[in-house]
Amino acid sequence: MFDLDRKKYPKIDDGKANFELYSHKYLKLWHGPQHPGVTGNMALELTVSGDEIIDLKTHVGYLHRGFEKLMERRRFIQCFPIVCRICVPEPDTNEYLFSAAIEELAGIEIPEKAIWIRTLNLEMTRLASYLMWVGGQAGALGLGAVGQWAIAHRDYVLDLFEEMTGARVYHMYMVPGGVRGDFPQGFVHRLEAVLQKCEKLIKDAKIVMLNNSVLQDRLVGLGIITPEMIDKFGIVGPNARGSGAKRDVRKDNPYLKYNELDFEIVTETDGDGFARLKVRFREMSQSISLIRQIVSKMPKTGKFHVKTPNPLHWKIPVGETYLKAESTRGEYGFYVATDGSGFPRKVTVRGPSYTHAVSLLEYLGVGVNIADIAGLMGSLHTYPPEIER
Amino acid sequence: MSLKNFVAPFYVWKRAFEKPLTNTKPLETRPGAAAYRGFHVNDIEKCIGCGSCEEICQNMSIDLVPVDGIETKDGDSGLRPRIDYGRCCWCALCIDICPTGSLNMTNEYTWLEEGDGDVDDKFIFTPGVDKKNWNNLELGYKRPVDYEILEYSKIKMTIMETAERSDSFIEMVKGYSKEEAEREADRCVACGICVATCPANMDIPEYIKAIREDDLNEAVRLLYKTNPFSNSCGRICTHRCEDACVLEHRGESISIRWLKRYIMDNVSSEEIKSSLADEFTKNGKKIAIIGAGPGGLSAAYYLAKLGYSVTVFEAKEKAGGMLRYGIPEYRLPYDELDKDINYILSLGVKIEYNIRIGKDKDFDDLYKHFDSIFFSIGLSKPYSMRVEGETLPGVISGLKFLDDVTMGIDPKIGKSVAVVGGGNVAMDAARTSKRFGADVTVVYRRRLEDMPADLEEIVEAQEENVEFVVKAIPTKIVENKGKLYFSWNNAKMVEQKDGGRPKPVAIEGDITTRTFDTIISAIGQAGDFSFLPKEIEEKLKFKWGKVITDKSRQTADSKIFAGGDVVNATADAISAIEDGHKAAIGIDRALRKI
Amino acid sequence: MKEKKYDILPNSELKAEDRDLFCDARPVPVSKLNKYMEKLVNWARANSLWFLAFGTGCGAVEVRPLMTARFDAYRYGIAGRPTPRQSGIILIGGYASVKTLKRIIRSYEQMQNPKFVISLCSCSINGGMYFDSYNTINQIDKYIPVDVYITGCMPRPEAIIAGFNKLKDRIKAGNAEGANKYAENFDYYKANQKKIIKDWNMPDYNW
Amino acid sequence: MKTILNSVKNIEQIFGVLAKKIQRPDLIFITVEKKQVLSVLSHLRDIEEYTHLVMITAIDYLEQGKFQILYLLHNYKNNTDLGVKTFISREDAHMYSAHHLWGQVATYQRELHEMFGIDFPGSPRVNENFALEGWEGIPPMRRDFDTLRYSQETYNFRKGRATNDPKKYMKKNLHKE
Repeated sequence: MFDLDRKKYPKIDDGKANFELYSHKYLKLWHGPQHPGVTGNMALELTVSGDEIIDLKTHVGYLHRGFEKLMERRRFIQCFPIVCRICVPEPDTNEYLFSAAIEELAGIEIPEKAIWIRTLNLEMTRLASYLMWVGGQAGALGLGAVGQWAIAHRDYVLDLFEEMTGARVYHMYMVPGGVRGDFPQGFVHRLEAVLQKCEKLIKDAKIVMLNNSVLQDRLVGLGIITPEMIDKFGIVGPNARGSGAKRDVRKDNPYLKYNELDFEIVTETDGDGFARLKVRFREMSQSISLIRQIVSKMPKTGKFHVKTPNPLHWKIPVGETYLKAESTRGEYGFYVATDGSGFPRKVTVRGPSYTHAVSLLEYLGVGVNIADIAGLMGSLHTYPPEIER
Repeated sequence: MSLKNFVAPFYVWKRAFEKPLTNTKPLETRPGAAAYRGFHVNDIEKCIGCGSCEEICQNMSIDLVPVDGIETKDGDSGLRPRIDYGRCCWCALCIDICPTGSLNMTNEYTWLEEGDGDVDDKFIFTPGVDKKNWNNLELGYKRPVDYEILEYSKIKMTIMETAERSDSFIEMVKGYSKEEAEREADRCVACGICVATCPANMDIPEYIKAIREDDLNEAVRLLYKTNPFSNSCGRICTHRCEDACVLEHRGESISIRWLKRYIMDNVSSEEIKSSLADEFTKNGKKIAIIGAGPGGLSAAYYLAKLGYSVTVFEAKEKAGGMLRYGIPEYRLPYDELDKDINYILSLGVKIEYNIRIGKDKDFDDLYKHFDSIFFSIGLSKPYSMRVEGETLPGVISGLKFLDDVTMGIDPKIGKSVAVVGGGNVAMDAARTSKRFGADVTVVYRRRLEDMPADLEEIVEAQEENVEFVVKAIPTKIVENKGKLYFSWNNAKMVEQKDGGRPKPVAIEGDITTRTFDTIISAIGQAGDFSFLPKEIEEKLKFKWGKVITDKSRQTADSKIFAGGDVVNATADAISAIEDGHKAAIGIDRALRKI
Repeated sequence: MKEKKYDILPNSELKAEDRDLFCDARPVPVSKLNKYMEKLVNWARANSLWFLAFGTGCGAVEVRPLMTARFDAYRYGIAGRPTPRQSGIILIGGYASVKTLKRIIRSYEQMQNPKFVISLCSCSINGGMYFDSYNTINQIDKYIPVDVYITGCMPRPEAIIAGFNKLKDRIKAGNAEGANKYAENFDYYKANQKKIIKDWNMPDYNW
Repeated sequence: MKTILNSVKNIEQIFGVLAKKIQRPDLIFITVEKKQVLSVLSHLRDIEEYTHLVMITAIDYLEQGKFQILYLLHNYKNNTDLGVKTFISREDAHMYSAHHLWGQVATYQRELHEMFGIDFPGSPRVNENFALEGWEGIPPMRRDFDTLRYSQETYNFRKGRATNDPKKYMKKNLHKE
């Protein structure tokens, strides 16, 4: 339906392009795993003709640790430290989804305050993850300075996390039953200070990036996702919203406290890398506004944790569920099945990058200039560890 | 391309005039946040080596290792956690679960090692033992207040209301329901610290696990492995295991005793029989046992299982010893005791009632006709108060009083009763008197906290309106017109110079006299060894009125074994049961000569 | 000069046509220069710690802040390089899956002498939280020689800088001999590596 | 607007449903026969507006000798999730390929083939490696594969570590026989 004009490309058998590499018309190039332009640790096997990519294969598995297998032999409480490792820059979504799935299966209701803290945590991590992404996207397109700013500002958010949860990167804060601690004193003021810094940064970065003619030239028209492709490839999150799809789990299937917060789904209609950049910039600002709303609406006192059965021999009856949340890359889902024993029967993680970085990137990458492939990867916002788990 | 888009990137230069974000050089040492999950510290004095941290660690990064200077003792395994930082993920689950609260984290985060040689001995340390530069840091992750992943309070046991129970002999403790028992069993961390403290070494974590898994038949098997009196122990055991429980350090221990009772309450005699399925072949050897108390019958049970023909000689008309005659019915109903005894009898154990050795039958007779003798006769000779007037008709001994009540003889007590003593017998006597409608006063030499009786007995007695007079040394009893005038000298506690427990010393002239109808003396009792023939009594060794035995409960005469209150210092049912079990194994070994 | 004789590498896993592309001489330990020269050289080496920007595991996420405005490791002569040919240090970012280990070895061997290895995170010391995973190795020093270990999950940027400083000290003291150790115990390392990596379609040593 | 219950009812009438579980008002799992799966998926996608394939995953029910394959679909019109499950035999593990329905299916099937050893004849590149490289032996996500044992046999563990069970240790030290 929307296959490219493949006349100038080689024949495809069984999904594989047939190249005569010794014809000297084609060259095989490895982009990664050891390449600064690749986010995380993955590889693209490019076949190029001149500097145009005519075939692209994604190689993943460099970070494969077999989480789903490891969780089968860990008790329910022992899984929560491990799930956050599935996505390094945005661990809290995993923590939330796993805890919430366990709570649903075990029939536990968590206190009001814990729900609010979780919501706040998710928005903060969204901000941190977007800041890291801005750095990556700008760096991939030669704007090193924005990367410096963004990562340094992300560090301020990490400082907040450190104060709140006790760790910088892997927070391990949300446990089945609530969260592991209350706010420290004066946290809200420090949060506000960081938000103001970030607002300033977003303003600056917008000027530098959105009004930048070089960047515009490179991103406009790069990796166009048409509306028909969205369902065909299962595209979610900002990548879908950049093509005009009004889809956001926070609105569609509200979880935690998102139905009490005031925000609109951000969409752009161009469907190219530049539109996605704009979507993400607007979502960063939105995230800041959400954090402020959460802080003002949050109850000041109350319990933050409800007691769960003894974790050493906690058994959960047979059941299965699927829970999802909106991460920075889109719909993030946990499918958890239990079999009445003290261990999960199966946990499957649905990372949005799974489709974005493999089938979609393999499709979009064809026809792109070699120099732009890092920018394309950036604009799809892929994190390899959630592909291979 | 508009000019604006061309110029915009140079906006970056604006930052050149701002204060840099950079931390100063040399890099300022930025300590971790106040609740940072950094390196571990352990207060090894507080730690008891329960291994909960090891159990919950998903990385298998914690080992329990012996540490110099830490002795294994009751309630402390003598092991301490050693952490492998080649495994740790700093999730702090070990800190959350630590039942004593000894394990914590600091906000230190830098530990470097040079990579020469093997890495095998690097990044592995015992917190609190090995010297580390973060040992004295204050900040760091501690388990937040209000955040507990273990349940530290007991499931409340339903106990009969005070008003209802103080004149009734119906069992006052109702027992757990299935749901309550499972919830209580769920609190257990299965560390096994309690096992060594239990005199009988019962497999406590395992039978609690069986309750959780609702496999009561397995639980019964586990109970009978070390204790054939589980039904009774589930009610009246002194439960020293609960004092050793790890949860006791920050909350309330597991109600191990009630859980045992729950098991026995919920299996019928037939189920016990079928789940134990005791099978044995007779080996033709004969054993005599003197005294059908918990010690004697426990020995009888295990000997019968080993194939011996066992004959038990009992002076009284029913079996059970102190469990029947010493413990009132509201604590241990006779039906429940009979359930235990009947199972033992069903294995072919013979009991000859109303035979008092030394009187109705000669000890020498047994010595000649049986391959081995085990005696567990209990303490039946009450101590004298050594006060004037203690032989008066209204003054009776606690043991005699409880005996009479059990046998259905009217104990003939009056409206007001004084009980002298602070042990369990005194409590039982006081509360039993209460149930006969008397006003009861307990008179004790020392303070309330010095009383050897179980705390809950004292509390329950207080609830039942038993009056306690403490620091009172009885001086004399005078009878006048059917009333007893009981005088005691008020005392003060004097600290001992050698650090011994404080001693009551009479305050000169401070004497209180009150009138009572009956005075029950329950200040302790001694063993009565008059049944032993002279030459044997000389052969056996005694110390402080107790028989000295070796580990297998063998006395100085290789054919005679002894156990129960006449041997052990603790003088409670569970110790007697253990003595019976050990003696059975000892007798078997001695007779089979292995 | 008389030509030194090297043992010949088998390169047996390579296709015949590829075998010509790679050198088949074994690596040799580099002998020290004279005392003062060596000191001077070590001083220079210690102040240009260029590491390979290869995020092998999750520990690499803390390298990113290290290189940006707040910690600004460039001040200390620490810089990330995109290619192994320009780098002197390889950072092992925690766990290494079997697939990544192959790339680590290849990158390490491609690096020029003097070269050093810094291992981040607990995973590379004894498996960390993936000790029971079927796809991650447990002890990195069985496959390449490590000069400095930094524990933590993950180590903070400050700890990483401290690790670099430790390496600096080692280099200055002339103790960072990882590359020589690799050359001396070449067969040991190769045997361990080949035990893990099943499809070994790369040269035995990759200059 | 169609509700999820309507859609499930339609599936029941047209194809037949072996089991149904309403987990939440917006999440239902249905089990259908193996040979019906592709028809059910097409029907859901084209007629019931379950246009978004969320994921495909499998569970190894070793005890029953079965694999469960789950296709999770999402409907953006009424924002509901519908899980379509089917069971296939463990010995002869193969499933019909659905790669023509969605673009990402081939990747999922490649992963399932590698991790569970379930074959999807006709799926593009299904035999290629996905996350593993040079894997030998039983596929790792199968239940009978013991990952700890594999790790102990294949990779090095730190030497010199030994632990004590408090219960046994105390028995040994306090109750010497």
